[in-house]
Amino acid sequence: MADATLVEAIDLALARAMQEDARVLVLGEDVGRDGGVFRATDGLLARFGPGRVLDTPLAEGAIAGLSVGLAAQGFRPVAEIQFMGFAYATIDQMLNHAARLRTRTRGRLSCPMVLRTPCGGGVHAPEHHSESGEACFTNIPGLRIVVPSSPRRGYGLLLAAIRDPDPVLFLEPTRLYRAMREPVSDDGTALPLDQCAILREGGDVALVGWGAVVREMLAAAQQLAEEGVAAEVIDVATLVPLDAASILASVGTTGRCVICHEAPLTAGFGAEIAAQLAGPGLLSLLAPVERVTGWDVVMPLPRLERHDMPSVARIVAAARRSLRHG
Amino acid sequence: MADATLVEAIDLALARAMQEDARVLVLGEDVGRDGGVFRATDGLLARFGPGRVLDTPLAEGAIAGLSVGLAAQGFRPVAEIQFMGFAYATIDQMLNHAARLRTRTRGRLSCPMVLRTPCGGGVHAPEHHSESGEACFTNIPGLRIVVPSSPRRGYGLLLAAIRDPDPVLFLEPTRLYRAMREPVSDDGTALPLDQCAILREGGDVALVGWGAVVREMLAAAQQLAEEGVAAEVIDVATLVPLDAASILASVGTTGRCVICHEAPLTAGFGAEIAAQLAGPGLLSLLAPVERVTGWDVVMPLPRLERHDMPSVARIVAAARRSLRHG
Amino acid sequence: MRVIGCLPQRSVIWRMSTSRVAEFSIALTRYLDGNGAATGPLPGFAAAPADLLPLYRGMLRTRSFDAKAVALQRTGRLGTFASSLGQEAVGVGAASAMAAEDVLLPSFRDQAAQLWRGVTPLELLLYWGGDERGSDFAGPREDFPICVPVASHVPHAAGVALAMKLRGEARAALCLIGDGATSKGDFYEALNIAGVWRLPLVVVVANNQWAISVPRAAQSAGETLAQKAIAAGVPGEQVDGNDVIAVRDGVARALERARSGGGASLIEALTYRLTDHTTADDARRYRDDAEVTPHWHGEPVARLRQYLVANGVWSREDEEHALAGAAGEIEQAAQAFLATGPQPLSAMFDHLFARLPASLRSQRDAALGGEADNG
Amino acid sequence: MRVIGCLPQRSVIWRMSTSRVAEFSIALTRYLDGNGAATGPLPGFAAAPADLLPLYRGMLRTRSFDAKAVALQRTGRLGTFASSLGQEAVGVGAASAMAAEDVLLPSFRDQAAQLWRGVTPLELLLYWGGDERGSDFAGPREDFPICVPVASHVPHAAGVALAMKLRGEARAALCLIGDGATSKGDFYEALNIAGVWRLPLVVVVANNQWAISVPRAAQSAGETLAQKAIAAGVPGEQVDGNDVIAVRDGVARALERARSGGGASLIEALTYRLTDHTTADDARRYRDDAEVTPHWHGEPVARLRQYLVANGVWSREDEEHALAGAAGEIEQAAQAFLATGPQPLSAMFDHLFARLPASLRSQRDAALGGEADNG
Ligand SMILES: Cc1ncc(C[n+]2csc(CCOP(=O)(O)OP(=O)(O)O)c2C)c(N)n1
Ligand SMILES: Cc1ncc(C[n+]2csc(CCOP(=O)(O)OP(=O)(O)O)c2C)c(N)n1
Ligand SMILES: [Mg+2]
Ligand SMILES: [Mg+2]
Repeated sequence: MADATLVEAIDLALARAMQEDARVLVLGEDVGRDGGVFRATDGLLARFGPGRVLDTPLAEGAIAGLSVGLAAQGFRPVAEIQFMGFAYATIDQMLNHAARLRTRTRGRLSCPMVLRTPCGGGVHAPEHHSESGEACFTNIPGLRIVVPSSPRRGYGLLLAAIRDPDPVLFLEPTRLYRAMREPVSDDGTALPLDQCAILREGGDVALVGWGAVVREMLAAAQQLAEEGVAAEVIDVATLVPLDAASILASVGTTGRCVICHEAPLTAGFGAEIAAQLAGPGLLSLLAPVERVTGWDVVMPLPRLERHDMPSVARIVAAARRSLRHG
Repeated sequence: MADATLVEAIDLALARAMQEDARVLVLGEDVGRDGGVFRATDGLLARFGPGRVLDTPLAEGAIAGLSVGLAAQGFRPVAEIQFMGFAYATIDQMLNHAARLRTRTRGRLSCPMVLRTPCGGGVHAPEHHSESGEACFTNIPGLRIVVPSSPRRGYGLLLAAIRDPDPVLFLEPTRLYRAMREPVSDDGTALPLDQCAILREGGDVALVGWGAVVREMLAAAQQLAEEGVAAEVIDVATLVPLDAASILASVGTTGRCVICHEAPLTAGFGAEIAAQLAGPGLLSLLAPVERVTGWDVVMPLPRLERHDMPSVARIVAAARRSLRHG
Repeated sequence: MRVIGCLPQRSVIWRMSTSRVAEFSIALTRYLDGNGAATGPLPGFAAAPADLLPLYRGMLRTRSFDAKAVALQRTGRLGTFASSLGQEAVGVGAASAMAAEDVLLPSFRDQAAQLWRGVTPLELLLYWGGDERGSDFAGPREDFPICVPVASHVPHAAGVALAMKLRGEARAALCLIGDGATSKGDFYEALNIAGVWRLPLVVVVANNQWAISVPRAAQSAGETLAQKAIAAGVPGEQVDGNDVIAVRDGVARALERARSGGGASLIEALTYRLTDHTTADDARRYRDDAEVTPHWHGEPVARLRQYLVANGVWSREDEEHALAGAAGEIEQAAQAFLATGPQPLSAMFDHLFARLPASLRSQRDAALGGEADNG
Repeated sequence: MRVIGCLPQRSVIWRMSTSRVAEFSIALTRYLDGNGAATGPLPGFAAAPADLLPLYRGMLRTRSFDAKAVALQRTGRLGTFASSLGQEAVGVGAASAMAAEDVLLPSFRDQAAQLWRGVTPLELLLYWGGDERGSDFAGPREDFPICVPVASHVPHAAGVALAMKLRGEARAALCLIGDGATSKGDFYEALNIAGVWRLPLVVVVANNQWAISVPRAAQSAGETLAQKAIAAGVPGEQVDGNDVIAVRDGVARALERARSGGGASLIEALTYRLTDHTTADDARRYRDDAEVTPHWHGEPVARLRQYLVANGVWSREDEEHALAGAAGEIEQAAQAFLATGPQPLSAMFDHLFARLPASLRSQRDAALGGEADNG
């Protein structure tokens, strides 16, 4: 069991999936010789050859569309979109085709594809390279959406996504790619695709989020612990379908919830979680649900970006506000 | 003041806007000679000529992109996308460019464009013609989103959208195009772009929604009235920016809220309204927030579509559930 | 004929620093003229006139289907429908050139090809009647369902072709689109990729001169649509799309090339939409009879019939018999369609994922529970 | 030279039913060879060698800017940056052919053109340093900001051109893209529309042979990228993109045609990216020195210098003086950049809408209030 970064864990999972299933293909811009601009596909071309690892021309819509055709024919394409800012060109294909092929044909054809893309800010990247655009995809029935928060979870979730018989949008927080190492055992074990992960237990307030911001949530929990507050940290991980039950159970205990995400507030996916709490979860709420998110602004260029991103301080402040109630 | 259907009111507003401002252009597929497949641009070509009304080649992404260029140059393009099912190809342009041009250039350039498209089900239309895809756009900062619920509101809101100096996505419920007539006075009066409309007052439960489903909400309110329940009916109308204050004020009185929309439940825009209630609105809630929406399924073809759409019965049932609490 | 891209010959000095680096041309093929007379020797599959009878019957069957579907729509028993009247030779010619194991990716006006491929009239009526079961074809299991969003299936076709190529199969994907579709980025992106990877893909454009109300000339400034192939570095050609022999010949050559490693092609079939865009359209708003009427001359069914009759392999009785046979089959399908009960409401959920996620089970139950309510 | 789209000449019978309906060719223009020697008479603007000095200085200035920007990035004071080393002639040639009132729509590697147009080195450094104020150009107010999403600004350029045409202005839009960008649907859709509407648009492709790690041959099967114009029915041609005279000449002719109602064009400028894709890239992963080194021969700055020196209008002292001058200007800009304080946090909100909606005011206040917190 070697230590790995998230991007190495992604690479490991891809290699494992390709090794165990000849139907798995990797395609995208620069995924071959270059090994992906982040090196998530490093070494795959050398190991599996150009019939399994395909450098595509520069056309995101077609990358998604090609994958639909491949998947319908029995392959398991794993397509890379270089940055989330360029993934919007795939929505038409993902919504109108990938997510519907099984339904449209009453199961005759299906679409077991994975669309991977880095997402999120915090690495001082150029314009359009720091997007958190998951909410453009979360209202698409038939599409799974998964976001890992660590190398180990990246490995297990990506394997699960590739093995899943239906289309999955897999978002990889750029900020986590090289931010940490942890032991990842390359044993082919997948994580469940519709289950939140409770990363830290605590009965006073639930911090709920996904992706890179989980790090700030953990740091906030640590800080709150020092103040004597026990925060539960929930990594939503599989946004769609949402494991609302786990979140409701946690908030059932704490009565307080802080939802965190990098995407803008209004109609961000945090709204769905808050809506679950306002609906089935209402009776357990002791305080207004807090959302600590990107503001409703265009993701700023690097010099201002940290002001748009949920900070430990904002999460702690929200938790404190929550605790002041009831 | 003549009676008009929604589609006629749209046409009136377009003509009025073109008449009063030479910068206003209409473009899209079949908007010229054909007058639009729904006749929303009927007569405009004859009246304003081919320099103001442009039939485009079949390319939705480019229609949006052309509009960005026109708008940056000082025109006020009003682009038609034939059906919402084909509007997803515009998201890349709307998100990465239209909604950002002002921010990106710190106000040097701006993008006063309107993207109109019919939306919603219930008219037994072919596949991909019954979409309610607003949630793919609601998390885009810088983009306004407006949905009228009647001819009169269509007229006033479209005029406001065209006059607004920033980009607006304007969704026209297909089901309402010819469903009713009401007096529309073509006097150039616009409606405010960030204000809900209270269509019926009532202190027991708030029914909140937009677009075509407002009709079912009104019918449900009528039915509830017969049972002695006073329902307030709120037409959200301007989804983004959201007039949360009006909704919170109403629920502050009723303590109960049923949110209605045709789009699928998970991460539909109703979630944002519920989230507002779970946050700032929590203390006034007497019952779990109900959402009556399309299921999380692919919009069915006509033979099943009514089973996916919020019915009066489902809205009434949700209101009753809500009233049973507390 | 216009030469594009070479410099204006202002004076001799320009040419000294300028050289031609590439030349291209586009050809048009036709075997039967508008009166059904052969313009020259016919390709092998058409050598014996009687060998063309299945193609003729296929076109008649399509026309019969279209007529019935329009009638059903007019009487409120079918949804919006797009007739292929006048374009039957494109679908029949293309599909008849395919092998069973090739894969068809049709647009919304391609019932001619689908019927030839073994999609049943009942399945088509179910689909256009608003029932998803119509896309669960019992026959050509790998063929794609009808694509309504224009051109968005061309990338799928490239993906299917890539699958075939990766598996080393001698198969090809055939994608049908309209003239309007050639303005869309998806078409171009997919054809460009198919060019680079030499995919076994044939894209056939049914250029019926209209995209709803937008005429061909307003769709592209190119002299032909076939020349869009040049952008992708693949062969492109025109065929007379009302001459089923020319369509089949062109598509057969392209499929042959595709299956044998020669890569992708684009074929523009020149035809004409003789009727409204769909039953929801009124074509008189944007074109008048004077424009339409001449196009009845040379329409594909009459054209081939003239050839068959002149060559003694078809008679008035054959015609009557064939028409009655087709009408009977279609009528039977219509009855079966009208007799088909609705899907259970749960069908909305049953095919969303291979296995329904837990979170959706409660929705399905609510939907089923509310069925009475909902009605 | 390959002929596409005409039928295989299997036997004489094929030709009888087939006719050519369109022919096209693509030309390449070059005035200076790789050693800076004229291949023939030069166009008017280049008739006197001294008239070329501004172009030369423009290229030097760009190279100086690129070097400084890379150095700033390497020392952590600038974000990811895309150098144009080796491609300076494309931007300088194209921009110098523009009139002030034309509009430039640049990609992310187009500082050469932007600098020529009057965007300041400081503005460029601010942008690449992560400060939106860098796109609020004081000079060319109508020019578009840098477009990072590849090819998505070609439709904007068509829109700008349409605006000019609708107003009856004799102006044109010039859009710069890379070879990779020609695979994208946006490029194609926009060029197709520009063709139909004869828009005053010139699209210049800086074909630097690479799109990150993907070589030109893997991007399209076409012999040239210029032939993509044929798909849109507009003129397309190649120019030697390392010959600033050829670039300016080709673009000037195309702009002239655009402004005088002749419609859109596509120009492919053949050049080479001599450095990494960006500072975040390591080109040795996908191409080796043996591939790169030969391309230093004929690179645009040395090429024009050789011509100028040979014609007696440029000396070693001129060179040293010019280099020092450019370095001084750029250094000053760098200092000003480094001395520029951050925008106020409220700037995130201030330009979102013409007037901030009420619902956003509370967010802005919260953001401002949390500033200390947030830090
Ligand atoms: C992407 C997209 N945009 C718009 C439409 C609406 N629409 C349906 S058919 C059509 C015209 C298609 O023209 P063409 O490709 O020539 O095919 P034809 O109808 O002539 O068979 C349009 C605009 C659509 N289905 N898909
Ligand atoms: C739509 C889109 N996809 C992917 C990227 C990431 N990316 C940035 S530059 C580039 C290659 C561009 O190649 P080319 O068009 O040849 O321009 P060059 O970099 O050579 O100047 C890629 C893939 C992007 N910016 N936009
Ligand atoms: Mg057509
Ligand atoms: Mg390049």
